[in-house]
Amino acid sequence: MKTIKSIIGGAALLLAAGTAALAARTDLVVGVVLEPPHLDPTASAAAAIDEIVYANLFQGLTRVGRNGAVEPSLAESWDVSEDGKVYTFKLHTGVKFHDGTDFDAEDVKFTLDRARAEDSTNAQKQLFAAIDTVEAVDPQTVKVTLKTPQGAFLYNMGWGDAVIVAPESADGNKEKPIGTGPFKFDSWAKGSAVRLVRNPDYWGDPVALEKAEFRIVPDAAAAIPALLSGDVQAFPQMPVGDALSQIESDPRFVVKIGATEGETILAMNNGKEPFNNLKVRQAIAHALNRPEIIAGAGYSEAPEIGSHFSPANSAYVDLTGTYPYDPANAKELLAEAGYPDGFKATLKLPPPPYARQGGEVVASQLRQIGIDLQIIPVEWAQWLEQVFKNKDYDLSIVSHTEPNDINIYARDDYYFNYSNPAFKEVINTLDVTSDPERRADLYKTAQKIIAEDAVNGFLFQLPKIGVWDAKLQGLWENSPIQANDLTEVKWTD
Amino acid sequence: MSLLSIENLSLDIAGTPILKDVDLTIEPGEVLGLVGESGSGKSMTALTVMQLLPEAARARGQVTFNGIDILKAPEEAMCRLRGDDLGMVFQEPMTALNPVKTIGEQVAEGIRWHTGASRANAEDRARAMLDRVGLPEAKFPLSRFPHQLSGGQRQRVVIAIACALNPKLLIADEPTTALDVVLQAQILELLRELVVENRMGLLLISHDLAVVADMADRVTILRHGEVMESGPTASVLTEQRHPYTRRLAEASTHVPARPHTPASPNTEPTRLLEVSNIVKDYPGARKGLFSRAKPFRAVDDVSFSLDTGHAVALVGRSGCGKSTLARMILALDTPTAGEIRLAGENLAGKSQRELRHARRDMQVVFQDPYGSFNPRHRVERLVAEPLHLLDEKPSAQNRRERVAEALHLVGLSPADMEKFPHEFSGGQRQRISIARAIITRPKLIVADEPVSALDVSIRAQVLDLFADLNHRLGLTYLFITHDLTVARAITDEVMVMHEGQIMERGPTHAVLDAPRTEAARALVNAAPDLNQSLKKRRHLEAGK
Amino acid sequence: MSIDPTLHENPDEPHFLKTALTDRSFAIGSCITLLIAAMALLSFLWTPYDITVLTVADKLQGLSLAHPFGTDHLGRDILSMIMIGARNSIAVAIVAVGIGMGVGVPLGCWAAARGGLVDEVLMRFNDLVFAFPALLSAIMITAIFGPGAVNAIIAIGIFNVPVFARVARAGALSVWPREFILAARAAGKGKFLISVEHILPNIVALLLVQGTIQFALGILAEAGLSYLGLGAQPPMPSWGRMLFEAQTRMIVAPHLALFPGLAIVVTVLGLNLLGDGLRDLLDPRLRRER
Amino acid sequence: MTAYLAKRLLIGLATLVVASMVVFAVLEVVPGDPALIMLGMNAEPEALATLREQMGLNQPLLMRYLDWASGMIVGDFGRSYTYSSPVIELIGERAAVSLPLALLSLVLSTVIALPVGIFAASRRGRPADTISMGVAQVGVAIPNFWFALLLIYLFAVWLRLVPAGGFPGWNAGLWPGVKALILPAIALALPQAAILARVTRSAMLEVLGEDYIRTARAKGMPRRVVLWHHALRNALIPVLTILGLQFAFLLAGTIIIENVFYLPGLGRLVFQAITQRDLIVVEGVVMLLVASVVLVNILVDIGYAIVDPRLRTRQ
Repeated sequence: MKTIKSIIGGAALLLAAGTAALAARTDLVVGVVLEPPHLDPTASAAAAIDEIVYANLFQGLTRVGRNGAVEPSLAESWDVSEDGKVYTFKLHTGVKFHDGTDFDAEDVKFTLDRARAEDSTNAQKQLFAAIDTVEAVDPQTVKVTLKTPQGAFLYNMGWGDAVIVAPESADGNKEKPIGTGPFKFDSWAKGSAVRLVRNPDYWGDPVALEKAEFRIVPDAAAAIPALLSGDVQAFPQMPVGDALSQIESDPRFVVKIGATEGETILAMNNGKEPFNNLKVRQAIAHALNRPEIIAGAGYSEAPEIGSHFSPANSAYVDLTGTYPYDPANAKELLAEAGYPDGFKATLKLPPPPYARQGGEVVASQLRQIGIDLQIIPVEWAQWLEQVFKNKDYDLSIVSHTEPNDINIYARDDYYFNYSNPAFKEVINTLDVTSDPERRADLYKTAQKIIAEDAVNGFLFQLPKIGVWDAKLQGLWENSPIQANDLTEVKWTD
Repeated sequence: MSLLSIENLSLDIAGTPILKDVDLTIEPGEVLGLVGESGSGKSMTALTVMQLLPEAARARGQVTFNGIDILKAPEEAMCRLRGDDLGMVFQEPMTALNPVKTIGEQVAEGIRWHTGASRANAEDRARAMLDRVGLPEAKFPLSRFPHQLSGGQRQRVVIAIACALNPKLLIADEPTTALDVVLQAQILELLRELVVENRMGLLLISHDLAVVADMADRVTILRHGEVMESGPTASVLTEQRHPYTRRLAEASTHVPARPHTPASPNTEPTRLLEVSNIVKDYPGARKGLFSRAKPFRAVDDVSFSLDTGHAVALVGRSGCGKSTLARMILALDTPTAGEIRLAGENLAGKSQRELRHARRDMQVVFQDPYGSFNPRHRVERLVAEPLHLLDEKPSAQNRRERVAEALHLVGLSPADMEKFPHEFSGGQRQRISIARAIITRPKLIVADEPVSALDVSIRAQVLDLFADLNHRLGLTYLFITHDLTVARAITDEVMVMHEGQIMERGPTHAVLDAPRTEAARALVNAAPDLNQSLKKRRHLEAGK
Repeated sequence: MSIDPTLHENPDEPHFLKTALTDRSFAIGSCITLLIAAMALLSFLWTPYDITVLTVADKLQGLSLAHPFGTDHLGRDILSMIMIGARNSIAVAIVAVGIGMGVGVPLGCWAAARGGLVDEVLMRFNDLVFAFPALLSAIMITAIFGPGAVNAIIAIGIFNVPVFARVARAGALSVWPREFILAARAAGKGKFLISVEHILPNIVALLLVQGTIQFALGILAEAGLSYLGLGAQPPMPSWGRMLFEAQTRMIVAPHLALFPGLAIVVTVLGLNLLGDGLRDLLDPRLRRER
Repeated sequence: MTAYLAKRLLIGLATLVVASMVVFAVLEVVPGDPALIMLGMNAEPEALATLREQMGLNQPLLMRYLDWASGMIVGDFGRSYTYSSPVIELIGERAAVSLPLALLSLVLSTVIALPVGIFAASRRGRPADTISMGVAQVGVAIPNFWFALLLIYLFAVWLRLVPAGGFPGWNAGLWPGVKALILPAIALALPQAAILARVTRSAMLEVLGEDYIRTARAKGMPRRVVLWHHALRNALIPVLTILGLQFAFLLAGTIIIENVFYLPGLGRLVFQAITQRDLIVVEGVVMLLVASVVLVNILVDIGYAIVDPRLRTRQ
């Protein structure tokens, strides 16, 4: 069998060799899981948009770098006033949009005013909520005045939702995005691929790639053959499942398991019987065997979490031991809570494998302590409608991929239905605190509160399994923000 | 040397013997009649000569045609023979032509294949041949498709195909069985002419002694795959040396014994059925999206009456409207206009419930002994079906008794109740059909071609049964038939129907011996008659 | 007037069973079908492993004595999953055929009996349903009303209705002109009674044959829907979803895709053979010469 | 003939109208707020309300139906909620993949099935018949997506002869485009070919048992000529029927197959649109598919009339 394969394979290789390029390649096909609904990052929360356009097509005043730090982008430098309320940005000169129009302070003012306007459809309006006024001092200088000091303001300006757009082209960005980045939009074959080409008039360091294609590869079933056959050369975040070991052992590819901001949780409806009972939530927490869930979800390794916080963050505390795996204890807690024979509930699962497969494991584990879960798979649209909007659910599994989003536990009316004044107090203080050490302490307190309250079942940090051709360099290993920055990517031979 | 000689031909299909040591010969220009009842192996003999047997068939013996050993001839040799020296005409003209090819193509195809003639040349010859068989180009261009022709016309096309290259031997397998008597006479005449013109041998296969007597110089009688008797037609059929020949001949002309007066001669005849001015229109075919052809009038202002105890035949060519009339009388179809009264009660426009009473008084016997029973019911249930019409449902016991009695009346045993219809022969089934018809003790029985599908010997027995029941139960009959022999055998009166109208009515013998109208005359003249034919044939043979 | 040779069915030949077993298609088909059915029934009482208990540590094992077909990505025994999956496939297909027959056959018989406008409307309705590619509509139905075995059954069942209506109507139309129907009418029986007593028994063979075909198609359709994640939901295993789950792991564990696929092929093959055999046996016109 | 075709056309149109009502009615009961879906998980209520207004979701149902239906007549299928582009454009882009795929597989299955079916019929009961029909029997039983998986792993992953999936776009050239469609077309075509071969064989056998075949043979025509000139054309009638049905089946089959090969075709568009509740796209694509089925049925009816003179010349 093996010989046959090598004979036929050899023949195929000979055929292929004729067409193989000899010079170093300057084209790249990147596989992404989700197709963007459109390409305007300022008009949707969809991560799929940022994963294509962030840093490649569009740029903001600041940006988040490969290690999660805030770096200058269109703003060369900035000054912050004593009271932390006035930010003065110094802009780069000689920057042009892809349509040839000049970039200046008026564009910044337009962008920020548009995003925080009454009829704005920006999905992250709260990023701009602190802004009081925006003023174009001169073409190269912008002054932003805040209502109250905001510790994360520079970070906020680095989000994809805060990229700078031009008044001339902003309305057409959904279909034909016009930014300032090193790549220009080329074409979008809907359902298939978005293609970018190098921007010859780029103001910064030129990029190595001539052409970059983001091909939509929805699931592992399609991704693995696409990778193995060389159709797609890089998957920054590959839906690979159990095939990982096979790919790791293949010298043609490198596999980088990095961190993301995705806290994967077993969300519980804290506003609903019996999950409003702390003992029930604790029992569930004790019943969860994280390594098994991680393995079942298809990951060979992933950091376990004990609260809603990324282990990559310097303010992280390990709280995985708060409620260790202990089914016997879980059963007792259930009995104490008044459910000696357990109860029935539903588990709504969105499409990603971590939810669908992890959900089967979670259901099996909860069945051990008498909780009988009916699994209801839902599409994202239904999940948003039923779980997120209408809070019509018992349990769900989802990964919260926004960075530093522990503050969602302080929101009223969030889908967890969790309300703890003490926690809100912590978050409020955090909002007006800019001292890094003090902020870290506050984060730690916040983590502990929700861990002890067992608001949700905290499972693991979603790993970023990056797989790409061994000859590729410069791709991000971690994912501090939803982005696939191609500016430093190049082929090595 | 004979044109065709068959010696010791035995045939079996998948192990079942079909023919046993069959011998026959045909000389050029001779007509051989091959006679036998269904299942006697007539058709298989013909297909053996053509080498068109089913794949599982195995033939032994010797078949020599024109010096060629047919059984040993390779397929290519047979292809050269078939359609050239050997032609064949089949029974069913409706299906014998390819529906997607024009008649011109179908006739010309064989000519081109065998002679290598050009298309135009072959078409010329096809045109001439079609003209010869009575389909002149002016009325029947080559571009006609089979579905645009009637059954008789299609049979002419089949004959044209078979005779296109003047075959030495023509095999005609029941060529007229599917046609009505008038068409039958025309087709037989055509065959006769072709034989004379081309000095063809003709192997005419038929179940009908009268047809064979009319056509054949010699006759071979086949039964269960064996030759019973063989010889010149007139002597074989007149002398009737072989008992089977005698039985066949007698059955063909059988007239049941029946008192020629109705059951109760003393009483004044009572009027049972009164049909007045009845009309039936069928909507015309759709011509366009919103237009239709004008309606087709199947029954056109028909009036007649039937007295109790009488047996009346309704005869006519196929399509003359006789079956439609019968269905209306049975209240299975509603007349467009007119009135039907059964024992004084008007049937038109009544609901099924109101008709129950009338239905009890009239029942029906159909032609097809296979199709007239639900194959999934047992005889008891089949025969008892009309008991549904009784106002009170009989008990199971009572029901069985009635069924047993009805079966007894038609000459079957009560034990037959438990059987399924397929366990009976055709004749027995027709008896069951009659048992079903009489179980409610009706006054009127409408019989639609009740013996047409039966072999002659069986036919005689069933006719006897009809005669017997007429006498014993005082039944009134309306026989629908195209077969004048049946009418002659069993009815008191005859009505001749033509194109929806009753043309002539009178005592059976009067009408059939001396028809007054054109329609009746055509029918009578065309009807084959064994005795007449034999008389002619004897004359002919004596003349030789 | 000629006698139609197709009418000579002998449904109750004494040698029916004997003939049946000599029909190769029927013999093989019924054996396979019985085997699969037996497997499904057995799964109610016993399976090699309890598949509700996950032992993730044992995941993706190859073939062994302990797990003849290996284990899946959550450590479940594939053989046990296939056994229980058979139950699901069969249940979905049977109920869907039941819906199709239950609604379609009366409709078809009604149309044939009434003719005219009723018939026309019903046939146009059939055209309408046939104009919707069945799988697409099934996907729509399950996607809109939520995935799950029940919705899959309804979706597949709806599209069986016109199929059976059409077959029943065609069959009934060929029976209506037969003389025994005339005889029944002469015996005063109404259309309903005739349909029940005479039409139905005579089209039962047709319906049975079509039933096995739709059964097989139902299993394929269910597999397709489950493959798209719209069929039976976990923890209930289904062959289609097993294939979907296997697809991503084919380079590490090809056996995952092999056995559920084979299960589908064998079951559908068995049913199709059974249908062919039945047709051969019940419709003498198509009976092969042997 | 004209009356026959006019009737078929009228029925087709009526079917489309009723179908549009059914589609609209069914899809309007779907739960799911398109505006929320567009804006995503953390969208704020005011933004949502604004968007709902912009999208006309607040109008009464009947108005929305009439708007939509009348728009379709002039080729305006509305605007996708998820992709903010006109539905007709999306359909156009996707049809450029699906249509060639469906046609390719239809041609493939016909080219394979007809000769096999005819051959098997002419060799009835012999080994060639038994073997080819045995293979066809198995072919009918194989789910096409499973077959697709096997093909991908054999030809794309193992032998690397063709791409594993995806579509380079026709801009990339004809050959790369066709190459990307080969495996999906085979996966779609083979099970269909198996069905078609079986139907062809039984139609041929039925026709070969007809009286007129005997007439043709009695004319001296050899078997081969009888098979091709007399039997085939008559056998085409049931074959055409099945071909028409298969087209509808192929269209639906593309949904699964396009998902397996991640081809950006109509099938994937509609499947994605359903899961994303992009109703306007679902409605448009479903109507398009229904219309094409209706169209194919009319073509089949015309095919009948060409093959069968009884329909052509009915008086």
